[in-house]
Amino acid sequence: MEDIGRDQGHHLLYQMLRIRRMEERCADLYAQTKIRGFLHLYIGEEAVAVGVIDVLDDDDAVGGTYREHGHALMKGVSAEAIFAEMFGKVDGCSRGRGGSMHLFSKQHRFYGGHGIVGAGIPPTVGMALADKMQGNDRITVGFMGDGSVAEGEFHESMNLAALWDVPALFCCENNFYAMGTALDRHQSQPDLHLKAASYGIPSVQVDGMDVLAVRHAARRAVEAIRTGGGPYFIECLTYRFRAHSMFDPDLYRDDAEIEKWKQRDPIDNLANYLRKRDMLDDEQFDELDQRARNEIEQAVEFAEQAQREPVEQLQRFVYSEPGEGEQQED
Amino acid sequence: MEDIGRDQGHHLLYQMLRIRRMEERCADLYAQTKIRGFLHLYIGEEAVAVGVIDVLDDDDAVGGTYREHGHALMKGVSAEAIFAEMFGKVDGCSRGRGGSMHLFSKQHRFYGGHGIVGAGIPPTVGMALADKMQGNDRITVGFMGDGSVAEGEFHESMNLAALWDVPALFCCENNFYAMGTALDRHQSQPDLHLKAASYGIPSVQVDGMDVLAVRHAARRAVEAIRTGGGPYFIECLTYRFRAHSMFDPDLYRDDAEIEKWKQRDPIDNLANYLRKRDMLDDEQFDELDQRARNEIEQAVEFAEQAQREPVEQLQRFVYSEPGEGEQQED
Amino acid sequence: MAPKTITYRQAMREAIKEALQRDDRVFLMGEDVGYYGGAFGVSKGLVEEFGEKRVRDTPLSESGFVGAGIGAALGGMRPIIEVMTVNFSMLAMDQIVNTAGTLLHMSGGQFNVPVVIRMATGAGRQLAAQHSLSLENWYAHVPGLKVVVPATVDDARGMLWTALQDPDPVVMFEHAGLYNREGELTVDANPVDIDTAAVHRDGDDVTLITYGIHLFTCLEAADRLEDMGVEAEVVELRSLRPLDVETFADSVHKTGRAVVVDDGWKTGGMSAEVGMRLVEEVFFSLDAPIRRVARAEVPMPYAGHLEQAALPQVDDVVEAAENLVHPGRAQD
Amino acid sequence: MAPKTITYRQAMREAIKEALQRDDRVFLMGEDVGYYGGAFGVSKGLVEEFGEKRVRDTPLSESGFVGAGIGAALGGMRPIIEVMTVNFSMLAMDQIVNTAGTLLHMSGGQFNVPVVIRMATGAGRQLAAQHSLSLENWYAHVPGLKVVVPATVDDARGMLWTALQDPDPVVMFEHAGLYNREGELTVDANPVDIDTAAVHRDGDDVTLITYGIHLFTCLEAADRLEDMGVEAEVVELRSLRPLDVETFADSVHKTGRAVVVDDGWKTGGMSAEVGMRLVEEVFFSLDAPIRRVARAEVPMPYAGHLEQAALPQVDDVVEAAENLVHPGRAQD
Ligand SMILES: Cc1ncc(C[n+]2csc(CCOP(=O)(O)OP(=O)(O)O)c2C)c(N)n1
Ligand SMILES: Cc1ncc(C[n+]2csc(CCOP(=O)(O)OP(=O)(O)O)c2C)c(N)n1
Ligand SMILES: [Mg+2]
Ligand SMILES: [Mg+2]
Repeated sequence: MEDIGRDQGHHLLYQMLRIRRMEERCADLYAQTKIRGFLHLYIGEEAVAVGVIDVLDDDDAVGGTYREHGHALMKGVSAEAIFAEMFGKVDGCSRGRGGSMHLFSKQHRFYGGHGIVGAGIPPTVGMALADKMQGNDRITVGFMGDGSVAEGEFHESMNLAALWDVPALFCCENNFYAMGTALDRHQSQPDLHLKAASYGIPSVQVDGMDVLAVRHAARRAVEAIRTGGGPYFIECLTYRFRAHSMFDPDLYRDDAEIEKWKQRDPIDNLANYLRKRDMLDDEQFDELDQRARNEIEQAVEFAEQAQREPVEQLQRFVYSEPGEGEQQED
Repeated sequence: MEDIGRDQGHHLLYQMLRIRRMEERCADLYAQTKIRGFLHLYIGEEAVAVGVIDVLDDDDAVGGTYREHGHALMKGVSAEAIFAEMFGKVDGCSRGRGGSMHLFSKQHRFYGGHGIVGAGIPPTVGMALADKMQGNDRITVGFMGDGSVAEGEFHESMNLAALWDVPALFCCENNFYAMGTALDRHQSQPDLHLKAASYGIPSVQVDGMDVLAVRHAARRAVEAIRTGGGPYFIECLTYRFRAHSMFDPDLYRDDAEIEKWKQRDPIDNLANYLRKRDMLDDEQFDELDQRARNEIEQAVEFAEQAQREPVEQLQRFVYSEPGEGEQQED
Repeated sequence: MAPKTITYRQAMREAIKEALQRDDRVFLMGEDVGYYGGAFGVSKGLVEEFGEKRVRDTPLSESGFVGAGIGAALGGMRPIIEVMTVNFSMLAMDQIVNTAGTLLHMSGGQFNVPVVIRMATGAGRQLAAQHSLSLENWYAHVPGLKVVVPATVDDARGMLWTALQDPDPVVMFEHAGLYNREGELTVDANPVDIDTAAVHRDGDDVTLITYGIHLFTCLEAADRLEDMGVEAEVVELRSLRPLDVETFADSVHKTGRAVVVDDGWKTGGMSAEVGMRLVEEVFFSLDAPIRRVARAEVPMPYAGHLEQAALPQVDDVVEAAENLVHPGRAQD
Repeated sequence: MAPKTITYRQAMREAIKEALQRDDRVFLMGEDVGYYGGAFGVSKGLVEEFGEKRVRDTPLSESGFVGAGIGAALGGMRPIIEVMTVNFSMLAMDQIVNTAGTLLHMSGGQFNVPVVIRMATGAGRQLAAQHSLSLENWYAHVPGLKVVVPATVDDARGMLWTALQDPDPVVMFEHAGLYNREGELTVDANPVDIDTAAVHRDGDDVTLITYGIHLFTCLEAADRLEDMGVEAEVVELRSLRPLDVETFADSVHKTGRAVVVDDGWKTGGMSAEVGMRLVEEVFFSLDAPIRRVARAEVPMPYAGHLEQAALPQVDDVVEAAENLVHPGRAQD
């Protein structure tokens, strides 16, 4: 594992706190019916998005699932734009068209939350292919859940990525459940990184509750991709502390199991690591946390104030208007 | 490898000859436009269908791809019914509704030629599941091409078969091409049995030009399935001596490569094996061959004479008529 | 016995439970039908009662498990395959259309496929574009499939068993907006047929033809129209394939006017087919053009006000009907 | 320059070749587009000319490579994705409909998807149920997609480039029965628009509306009708989404009668939508019910005589038109 300095440590901690506070606030706002539709929280899994995205360049691309708030925030999408989106406002990062599951930001090369499990993986291959064909030195990262590994598209995509040797990093967030179905009940081979390896893709498993471990693995992966060109797969073992979505009564998990994983909270993990090395004290922690909370509160405020799209605009963005869309990344 | 006696040897040789002569005759009849649509010949691959199906019981089920004439014949469907089918006659094994790609025989538990690559695999899992749930001591064999291994359904099916531990034998006919695309251009991992193994399915690779090797592997697989219950995967390395279909100008393969494989003709292979052991002479070979030819000629004659379905019956078999379909295997 | 008030969800659950009890060959399979209790809570408690084999959780593999269900049917079982929602059914489309829908014919009548494929459908819950489709019309396009849409609790309770008796594949659509809806289960609810339309309300001025959740939109519209002096007849299709043309054509023959209401997109939707059948059957009885009220032609937006604007509303139905009956008036 | 006689296949090949020459971002991908030369021989010789990267053979992974093409478009390329036939497109349906068709809207206008997805369609070659579908109507149902159907060699030659200039996903259907068909390429064939219908023949008595291969069925029927004293106008849709309603509605406004001819199944097919548009636009100009001539409602049988009986024939069109124009006569 790599050593980190104080600044880096605080930075990573702060990023995880931003996500945590955002997600907690989402839960409140859902209860208040300010956020509607499906809402999937990332609480417990913050180390994955933070560890991976931290080692990327700005012009690397990231795509996620419907549990993607953390990825969007970490990739640079503002909390304002995220909350406004979930409020269904025109200032949202998808103009209120997407909601929680479909955050997008072209400017940040965040190509979306995808709602269909597994269906985001083939486009990840294609984006990386485009870079390869155009000689761009950038990589595309696609996040996916353990559930998606059972979908045919996972398999088709791994084969394509390996055959075409594209600069893609696949990051599997193995939180041991696909909705209510436990990993060993949906995968005959629960060591998911072995799946990718069976296509000849370099593949590792890493403790997804340890942001430093994730970041270390991601850095090695990104280096391998940038030098060798081919794809890479990281399986992060992690856990969601909350239910699958706000509709889920979470009847299928033991309290004891949840508690066990909460003992390994990625934020506590990193904080303890830093404390032990005298790189963090309570006051500093609180300060970082307060900064995160303030950012989120401001974002919620922004979202509250933001405007709704006039209903006359309902049919906008079904097709590009003349002149739009021509500058697509070229 | 197991030793075989004279009778068994002649039986296997004869079965391969029946298929060979049938397929050669199909090619003629296609040229004469008696057979239409797509026609995919099995010439060169006979050892696979013969070796595998030979070790099955009558009430085991078999399903194939669109290159399934050989499987149907070996499973007991008469050459008459097969040719009548390809002639589009009502006496065909699918009443002329299916043609070359869709031979069926419920009586022989031959559940069809399937035209969509990969799409026959999930039903194979389901048929095996049905036997398991009903406590039937029988197995289901699904044949598939190397091309189908790239399809998502292959992957989804292997996972399901392994998770549910169903009595299914998957038999991959790896003839090194999917239409015009060579194996190493469509599979990042061209050792296909390793794919099945990555789901925890016992899996072997075998010389598909050697009927004794195939039969040996199939026997072991069938025993394992009948005793252990779970699925099994056999990859047979084989080659089609003809083009993909009658429309294919076959521009993508070297003549030298084709010649090399023809040196390993499964019929010659077995005949030589038997000759070396004094279990076959030229006269005997000719007699077996003549028997096969006669059967095929009679079948063609039958098909010529058979009737067409009256056009008024066009809309039959879209839905079951009252009283039909209730006895479905129960 | 007095009629019993029950939710649509409970009615479906009772139907599944009864099927599992009555026939050993029946089993329920799909994503999260077991320990999660079903994405919409329909199968809650059933895995505990019937065990993991008969209430079978599947991995996320729509094509794989639908195809496996088809195979199980060929092998003598009677699977109820749950595809969580119609949106995900696109991943299993090939199996449903090109395996289940073709086998009987391709095999010259030998292999029928006795499966029931259930899926939730529809929009209205702010789930955005990818989770809000209504593709009933696609399935209704396919000879070899039957397509049914229970809207009432009687049909939620009764259609499943009838569908399971059918030797051929039946696709059943349950609008997600109906699960919490309560209704009175009539005593003789079970069994029901799955191939006729139902006239829910008589009227002489205009016929409202619909299916699924918009039965209730239309009934409300009919009440409003009554207040305006317009007598609307309400016909619920119940089965989209086969279509009971006679029932809705007879109604329009009588009223001379029709509004067809559909939760899916207008272009090429169910309402186009229903309209064309009317043109073919009762053209000379039509006093006015047939009107369609359907979803706006847009991938469903998340924002609530946009979603509601995209979906057929009672107001839209009232206006369409009123315009047909009193063509001049609305412009005033 | 004199008009040049060319097959539909050659016209498509020239179109692809020109696109590869004109724009570095364009590449062709799909099963067997390279060394095999394309399942229908369309891309023969192109891999030799442009190399494996720009004429990219894919594994049998419809969902995977269509999705990869969509991603490549997001990443700045302009892929021509070939799905061998519409039958196999069901395996990629989710990517086409729920990724390509939704991204622009879901992202509030940020991510447009400039892909062209080509696929062969149709029946008539005795390929039986699984290989004979015509699902153009399904794609035409989806807002976010554009759907074009070149029938003439001019359109086979000209539509691709126009489609590639479109910032949004365009699905292009090529009827497999057209590839060998010859036609005269008019000198100014290139570029063509992809959103208007074309009137191929004028007539006052009845309008025949169709698209794809049945343009030729209808032109032949019109010849036959002329001999019988009936003047048929023939309108080819060319684009199924958007539909150029004005052109065909104007025609029917003039003739008062319409026959819609469609290669797909009748129920819920394109002909239903075209018919309903006529009802909505020119109801009061209609002198007779709209007639549909479409595929029989059966999974396509292999046997040639059954297949021909299931498909729309010139006779069927003639009879339908003649019945409309002279309602009494046909019964004699
Ligand atoms: C194709 C498809 N099938 C089903 C669903 C419904 N669904 C949404 S999330 C989910 C579970 C996914 O689990 P996993 O991939 O492990 O991601 P996690 O939610 O654990 O992050 C399911 C079944 C879907 N969105 N898409
Ligand atoms: C899903 C699907 N995609 C494409 C095709 C067209 N096609 C028919 S056979 C074939 C090649 C299959 O190769 P393989 O599985 O190796 O079988 P083989 O023909 O070699 O026996 C293709 C691409 C198809 N039938 N189904
Ligand atoms: Mg998970
Ligand atoms: Mg092959």
